[in-house]
Amino acid sequence: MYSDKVMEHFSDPRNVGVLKDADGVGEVGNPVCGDMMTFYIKVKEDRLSEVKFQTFGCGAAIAVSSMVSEMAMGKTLDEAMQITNQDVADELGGLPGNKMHCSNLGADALHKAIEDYRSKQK
Amino acid sequence: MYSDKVMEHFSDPRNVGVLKDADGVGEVGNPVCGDMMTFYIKVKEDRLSEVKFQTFGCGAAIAVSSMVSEMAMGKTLDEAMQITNQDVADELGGLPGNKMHCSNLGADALHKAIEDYRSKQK
Amino acid sequence: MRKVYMDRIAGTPLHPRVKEAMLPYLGERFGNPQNLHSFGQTAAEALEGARARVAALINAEPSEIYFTSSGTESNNFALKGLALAKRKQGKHSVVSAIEHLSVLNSVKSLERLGYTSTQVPVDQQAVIDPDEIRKAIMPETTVVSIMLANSEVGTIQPHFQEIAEVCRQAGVVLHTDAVAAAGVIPVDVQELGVQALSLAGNQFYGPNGSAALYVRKGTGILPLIDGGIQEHGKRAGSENLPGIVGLGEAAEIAGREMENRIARVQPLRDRIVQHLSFEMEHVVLTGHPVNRLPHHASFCVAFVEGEAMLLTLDMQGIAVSSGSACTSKSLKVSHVLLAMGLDHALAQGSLVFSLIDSLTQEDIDYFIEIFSPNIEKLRKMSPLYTQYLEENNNDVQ
Amino acid sequence: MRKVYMDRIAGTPLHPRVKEAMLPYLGERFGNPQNLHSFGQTAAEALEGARARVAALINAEPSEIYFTSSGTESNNFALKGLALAKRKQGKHSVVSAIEHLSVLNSVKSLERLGYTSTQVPVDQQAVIDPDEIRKAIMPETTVVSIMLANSEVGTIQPHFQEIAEVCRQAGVVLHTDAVAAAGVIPVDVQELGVQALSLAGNQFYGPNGSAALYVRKGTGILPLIDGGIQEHGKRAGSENLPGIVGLGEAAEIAGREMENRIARVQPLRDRIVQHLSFEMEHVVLTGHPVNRLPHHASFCVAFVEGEAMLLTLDMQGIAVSSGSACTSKSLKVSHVLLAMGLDHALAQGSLVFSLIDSLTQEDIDYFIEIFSPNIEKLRKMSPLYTQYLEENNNDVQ
Ligand SMILES: Cc1ncc(COP(=O)(O)O)c(C=O)c1O
Ligand SMILES: Cc1ncc(COP(=O)(O)O)c(C=O)c1O
Repeated sequence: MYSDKVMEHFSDPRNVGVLKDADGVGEVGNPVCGDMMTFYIKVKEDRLSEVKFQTFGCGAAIAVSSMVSEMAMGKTLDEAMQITNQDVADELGGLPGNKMHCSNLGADALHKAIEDYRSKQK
Repeated sequence: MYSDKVMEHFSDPRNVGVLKDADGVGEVGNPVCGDMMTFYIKVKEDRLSEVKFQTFGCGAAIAVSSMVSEMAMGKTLDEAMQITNQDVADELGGLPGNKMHCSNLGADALHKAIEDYRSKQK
Repeated sequence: MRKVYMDRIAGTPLHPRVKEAMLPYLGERFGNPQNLHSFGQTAAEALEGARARVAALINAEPSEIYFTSSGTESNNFALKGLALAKRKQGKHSVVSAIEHLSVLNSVKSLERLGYTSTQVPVDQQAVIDPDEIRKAIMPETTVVSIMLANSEVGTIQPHFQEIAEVCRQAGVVLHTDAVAAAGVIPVDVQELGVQALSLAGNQFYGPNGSAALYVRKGTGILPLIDGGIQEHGKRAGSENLPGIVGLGEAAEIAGREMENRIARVQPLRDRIVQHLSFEMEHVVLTGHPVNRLPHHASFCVAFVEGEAMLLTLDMQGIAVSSGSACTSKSLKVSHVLLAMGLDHALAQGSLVFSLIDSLTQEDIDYFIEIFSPNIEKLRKMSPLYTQYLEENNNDVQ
Repeated sequence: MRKVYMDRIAGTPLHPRVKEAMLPYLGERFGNPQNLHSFGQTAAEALEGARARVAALINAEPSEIYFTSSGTESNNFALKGLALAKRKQGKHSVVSAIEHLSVLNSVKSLERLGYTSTQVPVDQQAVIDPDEIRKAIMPETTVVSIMLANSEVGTIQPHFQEIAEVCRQAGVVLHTDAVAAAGVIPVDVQELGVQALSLAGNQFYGPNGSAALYVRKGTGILPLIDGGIQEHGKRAGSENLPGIVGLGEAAEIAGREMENRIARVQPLRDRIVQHLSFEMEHVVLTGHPVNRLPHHASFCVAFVEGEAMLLTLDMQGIAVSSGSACTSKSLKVSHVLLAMGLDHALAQGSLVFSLIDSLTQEDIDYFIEIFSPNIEKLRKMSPLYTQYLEENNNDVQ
């Protein structure tokens, strides 16, 4: 059902955790639909110096979170804002059709965290 | 489906044939319902001295005809009139339910032949 | 005793490779394709592999194939599911008079729900005139179902594509019962121009209990069997995976071997036709003399009844079938023979030979050797034959 | 890697003796039971033998057993066939909120034909109160369908006989979906007092594609699948004879081995319950703690999602199932869990263990060894767990 890449990220997710002193936090989803993701970022010189996440959800949701965290790390904020959910799915070697909607929200959570950071800067 | 006795009579039917100088002839059935039987009898001193039949029909119809001819042979006419279709079925070790109605008409044909004989006597 | 099985329309033996393909799914591969764990995923791959193979046999897309449990279920699914999906447009179906009972009785059960139907007639060779379809289609008609090949008399509809064109122009959905044809002769849903097609594994060395309905993409159909999400929610129920895998394997082999099989079986069939039609008296071929299934020969033998012939042959190891009243549990003569205009007495002498691949020339020789004496014996017993001879001034033996 | 299959409700492996019984029917015994010749008669005997064995399992008469292709088809046949047969008396059905989708969606599709239905609620342990049935029955009610045992939460209805009594007094037909119960625990149609009962072979080491509906003598039912004369004209279609023979064999073995099987599997199941309920935190048992299937343990594990648990276990060779939204193709949380009043987040953590006979103490030990660390890892990843710990003033690790 899942690609090898998805299973790899699912079974060994990168950057799991909470950043207590995060510069920005982004949350998406709710337990009714099945998946929840929280992203924590730290920003240094307009770049993501640290990205952590916590995810409640299925294999796809966990793999997506892990993949997003890896894709985002070290990018400038503008670059990170360009990452789309589709990019993430592609990078994971594709996701089952029914997982594209609910579980593929990692980029949204990341963007929310960046927006949170930016709104605090103003 | 059929008892051994039925198969025995079907594969080696007794008394098949036509009696050109029959004392009585009885016919039942029609090809629409599937089975037709013609019985020919010769009578000597109120007894059936010869019984022959022809049958167009299924295995049960042929076995029934053969069995009736055997059961009737040598009987007085009154005795032969007592033979019922059920007797024939019993003697054959039973018949499948759906064959009881259409195919089990041998006794009727015999009785018709006897009646034919009797009507000619009057 | 030699065993000569010539009742293919009742079902074929499993091809040994089909059996082999099924065995793992009766053993360690028992997973349910709907399950996410590895047992389930192995099963899901097998399911989709079989779907692709069945699709390839009839030139369809895998997503257009729905697995069912029998040709009968496929026909019910099609006739009821297509008609119910279109219930807002109209409630009238058109079928032919020689359809399988699963089609005719599906239409009948729709009548309980306020539907109506028209049966188009056939000619003496069981051929349907496209004009009759045109005449039968009314504004409220939504579904037409016409059999591609008839299993009782072997006729392959020669004007099928014209029928499809009539339906296309009228904007009605066309289903074909191809149970007797698919896997036997080339069947291509694109060439035929149908929206739905039934096929069954037990007609081409696949397993019983495994069949399929093709439904063209975009054609609305409601489930016959409601429940879970199997078969895209159109046919619920835990999949019969060994059966489905067997169907897939049988479809693959049938596609590849079709030409060889036909080349092999047709001359044997022709020999039977030659014997009964030309070397015997008072036997008529039923169905179309040319446009017929290559393994199929069917006749009416005058003056004798089908079951009696069938049993006599069976005692000598030969299995055939008949459309006579006595061979059916309903005790009715085949509606197909009556629709073709045969009279009742002649129809009672129906005999159907449907040959399987493993038959040999020797098997056919054996059959021919014993057949005429059997018929002679039964005719001698028949009052109809006696009557015929008398009317024609012959001696009664 | 050790393989531990605990997803029996998705299907059981075939019992080796069942497979053995089926093999001849995948080989030389390929005849069609409807045929008069010897191939057919051999098949007909096997068919009737299997029917008698299935009947014996549930204390019915052979003539009351109709073979179908799945538990789902049996449920469709019952719900639609019984309701349609009684359409002149009324058009209302009563079902419970925890019925299988094949029951709920059958009722839904009847609504397209002008029928209505009522769903009776269940309590937190999935138990149905007979009074709720009484209240739901209206003058136009004709059919009630109540599941004997629930496959998702294991509950066996403790008041089933009282429900039957309510139906008897009201003069309505009672069907029970016993797919999860028959062949597993004692099921007796006389004791239960039902007019119809569904069962399926793949729940007790029989084949997929083979199931049955019991219909009490004298109870009117219309066919779901119309056509020929198979199954007394109530379920047409060429019989899946290998499957039916397998079902018969499985029924026979199940009847004989039932006590032994229960004695073997229940302690293993109890060990799982003990571990999850008492040795772990934040896990709740779903379903009835006592009146439950002996091989069945089901839970909701707080703060984690079912599919993630299922995949993690699968990577370690352990197969289980879940009622979480993500494990279903429809992406909906199990309607059974919601009907029992569980909140959505907790229901997402559903895990169902259904044990097969071949499991050993070592298998369970292995599971227990790896389970808690798995859950710990997933919880560490879960924002819901973090939130819980924060609210309870614990350290976030
Ligand atoms: C209680 C219950 N009813 C019905 C079904 C459907 O049966 P099948 O999967 O054979 O279609 C199942 C399947 O597991 C079940 O558990
Ligand atoms: C033309 C045709 N349609 C439908 C069927 C019914 O298929 P099944 O026997 O698989 O139910 C048959 C059976 O032989 C058939 O020949």
